[in-house]
Amino acid sequence: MRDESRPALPVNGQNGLNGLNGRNGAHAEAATAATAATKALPRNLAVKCPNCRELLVGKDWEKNLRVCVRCGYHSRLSARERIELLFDDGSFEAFGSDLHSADPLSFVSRTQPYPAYLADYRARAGMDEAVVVGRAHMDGLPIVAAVMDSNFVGGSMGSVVGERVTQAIERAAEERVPLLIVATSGGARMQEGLFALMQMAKTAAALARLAERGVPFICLLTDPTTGGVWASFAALADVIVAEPGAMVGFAGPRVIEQFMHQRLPKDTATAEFALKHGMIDAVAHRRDVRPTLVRLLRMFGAARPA
Amino acid sequence: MRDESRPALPVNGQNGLNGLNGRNGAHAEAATAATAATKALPRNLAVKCPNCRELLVGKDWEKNLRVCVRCGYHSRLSARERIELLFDDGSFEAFGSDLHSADPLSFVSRTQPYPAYLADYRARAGMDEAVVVGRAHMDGLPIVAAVMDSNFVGGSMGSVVGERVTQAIERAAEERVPLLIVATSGGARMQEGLFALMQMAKTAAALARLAERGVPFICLLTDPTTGGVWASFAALADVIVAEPGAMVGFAGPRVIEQFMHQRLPKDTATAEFALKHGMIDAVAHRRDVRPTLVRLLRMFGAARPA
Amino acid sequence: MAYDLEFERPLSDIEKQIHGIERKGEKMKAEDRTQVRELRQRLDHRTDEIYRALTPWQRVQVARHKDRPYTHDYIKLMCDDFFELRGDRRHGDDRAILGGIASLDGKTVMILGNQKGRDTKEKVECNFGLAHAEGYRKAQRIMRQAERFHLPVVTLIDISGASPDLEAEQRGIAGAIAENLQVMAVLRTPVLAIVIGEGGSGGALGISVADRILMLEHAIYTVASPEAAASILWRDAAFASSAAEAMKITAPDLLELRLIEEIIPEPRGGAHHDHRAAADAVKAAILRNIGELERLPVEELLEHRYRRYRDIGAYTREPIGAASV
Amino acid sequence: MAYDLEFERPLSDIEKQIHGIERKGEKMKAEDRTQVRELRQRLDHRTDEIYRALTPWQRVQVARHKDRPYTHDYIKLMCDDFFELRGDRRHGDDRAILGGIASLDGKTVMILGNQKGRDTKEKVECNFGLAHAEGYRKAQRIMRQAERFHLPVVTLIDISGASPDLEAEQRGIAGAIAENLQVMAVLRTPVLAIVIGEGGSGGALGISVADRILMLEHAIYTVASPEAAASILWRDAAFASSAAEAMKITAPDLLELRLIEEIIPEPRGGAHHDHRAAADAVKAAILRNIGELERLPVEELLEHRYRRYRDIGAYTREPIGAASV
Ligand SMILES: [Zn+2]
Ligand SMILES: [Zn+2]
Repeated sequence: MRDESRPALPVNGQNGLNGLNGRNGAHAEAATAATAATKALPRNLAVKCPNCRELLVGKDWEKNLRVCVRCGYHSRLSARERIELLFDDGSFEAFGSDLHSADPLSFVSRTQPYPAYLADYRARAGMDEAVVVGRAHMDGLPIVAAVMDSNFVGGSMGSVVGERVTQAIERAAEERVPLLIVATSGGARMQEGLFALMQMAKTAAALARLAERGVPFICLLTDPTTGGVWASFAALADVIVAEPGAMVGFAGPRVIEQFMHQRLPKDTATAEFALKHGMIDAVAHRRDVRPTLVRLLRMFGAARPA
Repeated sequence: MRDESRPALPVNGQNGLNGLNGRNGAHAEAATAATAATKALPRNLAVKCPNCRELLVGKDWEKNLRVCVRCGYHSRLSARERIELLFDDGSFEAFGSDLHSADPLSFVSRTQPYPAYLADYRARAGMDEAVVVGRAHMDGLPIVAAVMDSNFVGGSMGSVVGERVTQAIERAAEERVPLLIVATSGGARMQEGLFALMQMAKTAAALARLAERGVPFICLLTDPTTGGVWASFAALADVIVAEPGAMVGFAGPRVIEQFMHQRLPKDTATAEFALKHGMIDAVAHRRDVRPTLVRLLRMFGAARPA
Repeated sequence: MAYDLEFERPLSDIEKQIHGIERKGEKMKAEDRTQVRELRQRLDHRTDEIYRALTPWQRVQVARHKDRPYTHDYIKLMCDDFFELRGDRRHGDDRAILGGIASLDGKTVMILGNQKGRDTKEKVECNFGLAHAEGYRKAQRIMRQAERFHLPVVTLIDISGASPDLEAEQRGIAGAIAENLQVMAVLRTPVLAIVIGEGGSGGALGISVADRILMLEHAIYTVASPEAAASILWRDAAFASSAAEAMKITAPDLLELRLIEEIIPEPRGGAHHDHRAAADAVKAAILRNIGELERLPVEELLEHRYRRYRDIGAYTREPIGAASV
Repeated sequence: MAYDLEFERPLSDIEKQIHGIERKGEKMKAEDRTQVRELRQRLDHRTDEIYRALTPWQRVQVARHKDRPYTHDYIKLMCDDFFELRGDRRHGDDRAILGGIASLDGKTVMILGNQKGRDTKEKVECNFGLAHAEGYRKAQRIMRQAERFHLPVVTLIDISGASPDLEAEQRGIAGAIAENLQVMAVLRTPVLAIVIGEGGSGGALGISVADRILMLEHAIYTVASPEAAASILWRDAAFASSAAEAMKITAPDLLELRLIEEIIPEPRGGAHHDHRAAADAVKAAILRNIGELERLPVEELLEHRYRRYRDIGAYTREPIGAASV
């Protein structure tokens, strides 16, 4: 398996504008392994769409950025894959990677202590936490980015996620460089108790200062963005774009159905639902995300300085 | 009839806390004449409730502040009557009373020029415009007040109403004295065209400065408060109290029914409707209005100075 | 665009003549061509004549013309890029008010405006241009964002009035408009409002508190629709043309009354006869005015804006008029 | 209030004995009276013993006790005057969050808190205390008003969680909570939050970003309800007591973790046994803390508040734990 002592990042992507096709070697294998959608299938031969069950040619699947050509399903991507997809080749420089969870509650659920649980995830997901943060460029324009990964404890937010995101926000504020967060999260990390909940307040406080500085903040919601992340920094962006079909909600449709004892319309708590109800600005196909963000950065960049 | 050259105000009320009972002489007659609810009936003998048609003893009607004891209907009051009801005896000192409409559009509808129309209202309503503004005291606490009167051109807002209200707002801001507006209006005064519409923006702009100064603004909505007054200064108060049953709405129920081609629930666009939908803070019986406002003034007055 | 309004009858007659000759196609002779050329000159001449003398009520017809360019058309024609900001972040995305971040000749601005639908589907989608509370709240969100990023705000006004329905009341249309008036009055960035079609009542005012108000030549801006005013003041909506006259709702009238700053001339026969020319004129006016406003320090800008509205009003010291009763 | 929780069985047994004797009424003899006095002393002693050793899960029972004073009770018992500010000015008046301007010993504050209903009617009215988006927006309105008038804000936390229903999603519960976090972080007036019962998840956080967080002795404050945590982490909601233990949700635990500033002691047997005493203790804590916070210049206050949250987190430089797979 992977060498855990090797920092998960920085990553040097093989491709810029056009995304995920063309990767190779161990790097690509790790990335593929981290994506549930393709885990059980031999790479580059055939992929079964996790949504419509259509059997797709692996090469086409990759070429289409892991979006099903038949039903439009956008499969989940790892942080590493997002970085390759969105940022200029090799432009991503991570910071904040020397932060690790400290288990402040000495948490044990069933028989497993939290540190062992984390170590398992580090091994399985090939990354050290549910977010990576760093500087990057998009079409030459500088940004500060935080990219979440739902493969690591469901993308849940504990102290490290909150701290890294806050560092990214503060960095963006200091350097007056636009902030981009790619969100995906199941919510707060329960194993860190109230420390986890308070990261919502911490990131929101940092964003209040970013806003006072007049630095733009764009958030990309990917499947799923729920709970404490959606109810804190993700919802506070100036511009919010979501991928089609992404689950976007506070409680998530299953919890709502349980609570209400009734079946809900199929689009409940999705990106499209959020758009209809005025919570986000756009639903954009994965292939349009990068050009859209670049356009936004360009227009914000042409604004009169403060 | 009344001498038009006599300024409509200041008024010296006979009574403070308990309202309208006990008035006498020409002053009381003018006040009574101005109230449609009692116009056709001999004073102090019997009054027919305009809502439930119950025949009420005139004395009881007055004692109950012209609220029907049977159905709770709150009849409309003139500005003069409001002033007597709300403010400490003789404490009201008007300003802004030397402003009169100038007919900027040389407006003529059917055969009547706007100036003649206004002169008719001055004679009929016993006041020179749809609002009076001034300084007053409530239980010894100083306020700046603007009191509207629906007897004058339906309480519509033209340049003079907008200007007087703005003067009241600016006075309150300058002297850091709480502002009370008693609203009643059918909307903007069409005979003054865009000058009338722009009074909405003018008063709202003045209120923005009042808010920046941290001076409290309380608004009492009385029947009816609609259109441009509700959609400008009235809705911008820090605390909004309405009398029961008062029509409160942007369009008013008849317009809505016409537009939607359907009958509406009876409470549509009333004070109770506004409370239910989160637009106002309280619906208070006429007898509770003054004590409620005094309590508020007392609490705001005990706040830490800026 | 054809001439299809009632007062344009003389123009559509000439057009018909032209079309009659042109129907000959290949068979047209030299004298036919000469005649067409002369007819076209006459058409232009008569159009200028008629449009120079439009009555207020005729202007209302032009301002409401179904082919008149809408906010969406202007955005498409004026902007080299546009990203729509959607939703009020609380309830919905009112399609009757559109807005977003735009690039005009490389200059970034926030632009927003009323959208009337053209075809039936679009009309239903945007409630025939009648905005709801969430539209004004979306506008407020966009404007506050503009303030944060020091982007000038441009609003395009084209609304007969805010939606007079139950849902509007339930979601607080009055409060939503009122809040916008207050927010716009102290927004710390230049605000330019342009009435492109109908500026109707509080629904128009709710996105038009600005440092300067411009009007297209044939646009109208009014406290109430002529029909509503007529039915109240004349007790008969049929007197709409009298009301339109009496209320002084045209661009030249409002410029004379000093309630607006500038008139943007329209192409011959009205903006709907040449969307591109209309958009070019609007764009030029935006860039020039924004350029001028941005030269002011923000405190001065705000003081001017405050005075602009503070000084609106017409009064005398003594009452005018004598009672008729 | 009777002792009715499971772990209070020994106490209710003693109570029963007391009631049995007291039922004699006039017929009670001197030795009966002596016995009652002794039983009461024993009851007090045993109550103290049991409450000193409450497990986290037992505290959850106390924090959720149906007779525990709610926000409305505290307001009634603490304030010499209170005017309720209702509605979010956009959609509705969420009865699950109450707030208004209040006078505490002549000192004006803005007070707001979660309201659970006591009887069925009230429970339905306030959605069993599960707040909606409009509740958080009302809270924001009240807090901004407090800022404008330089009034300190006091929030009373008692909510199992924000409403997880369709309407909450439709009206943007997540955004409403997020906005409050941001607004409270930079509100230019002192903010004091007191967890009086259940502090549950984002629903509680949405009105508890503060300069200081106080907890009643038997209140809980948690990232997720013990039941939810158990069903996710133990895959069985029956492990709620284990989750309550593991998540460190009690006032003493959170004080030790330095996530709260102070514990307000409760009367013997919990706040529900003596509303008046509980309210007096809370009121004294409010006045003392607000007094201290108001002594700080506002910039200093805000810098402290920012640091208070900025510094929350527990990390190491090197990863801890070894993989088990
Ligand atoms: Zn598929
Ligand atoms: Zn009656």
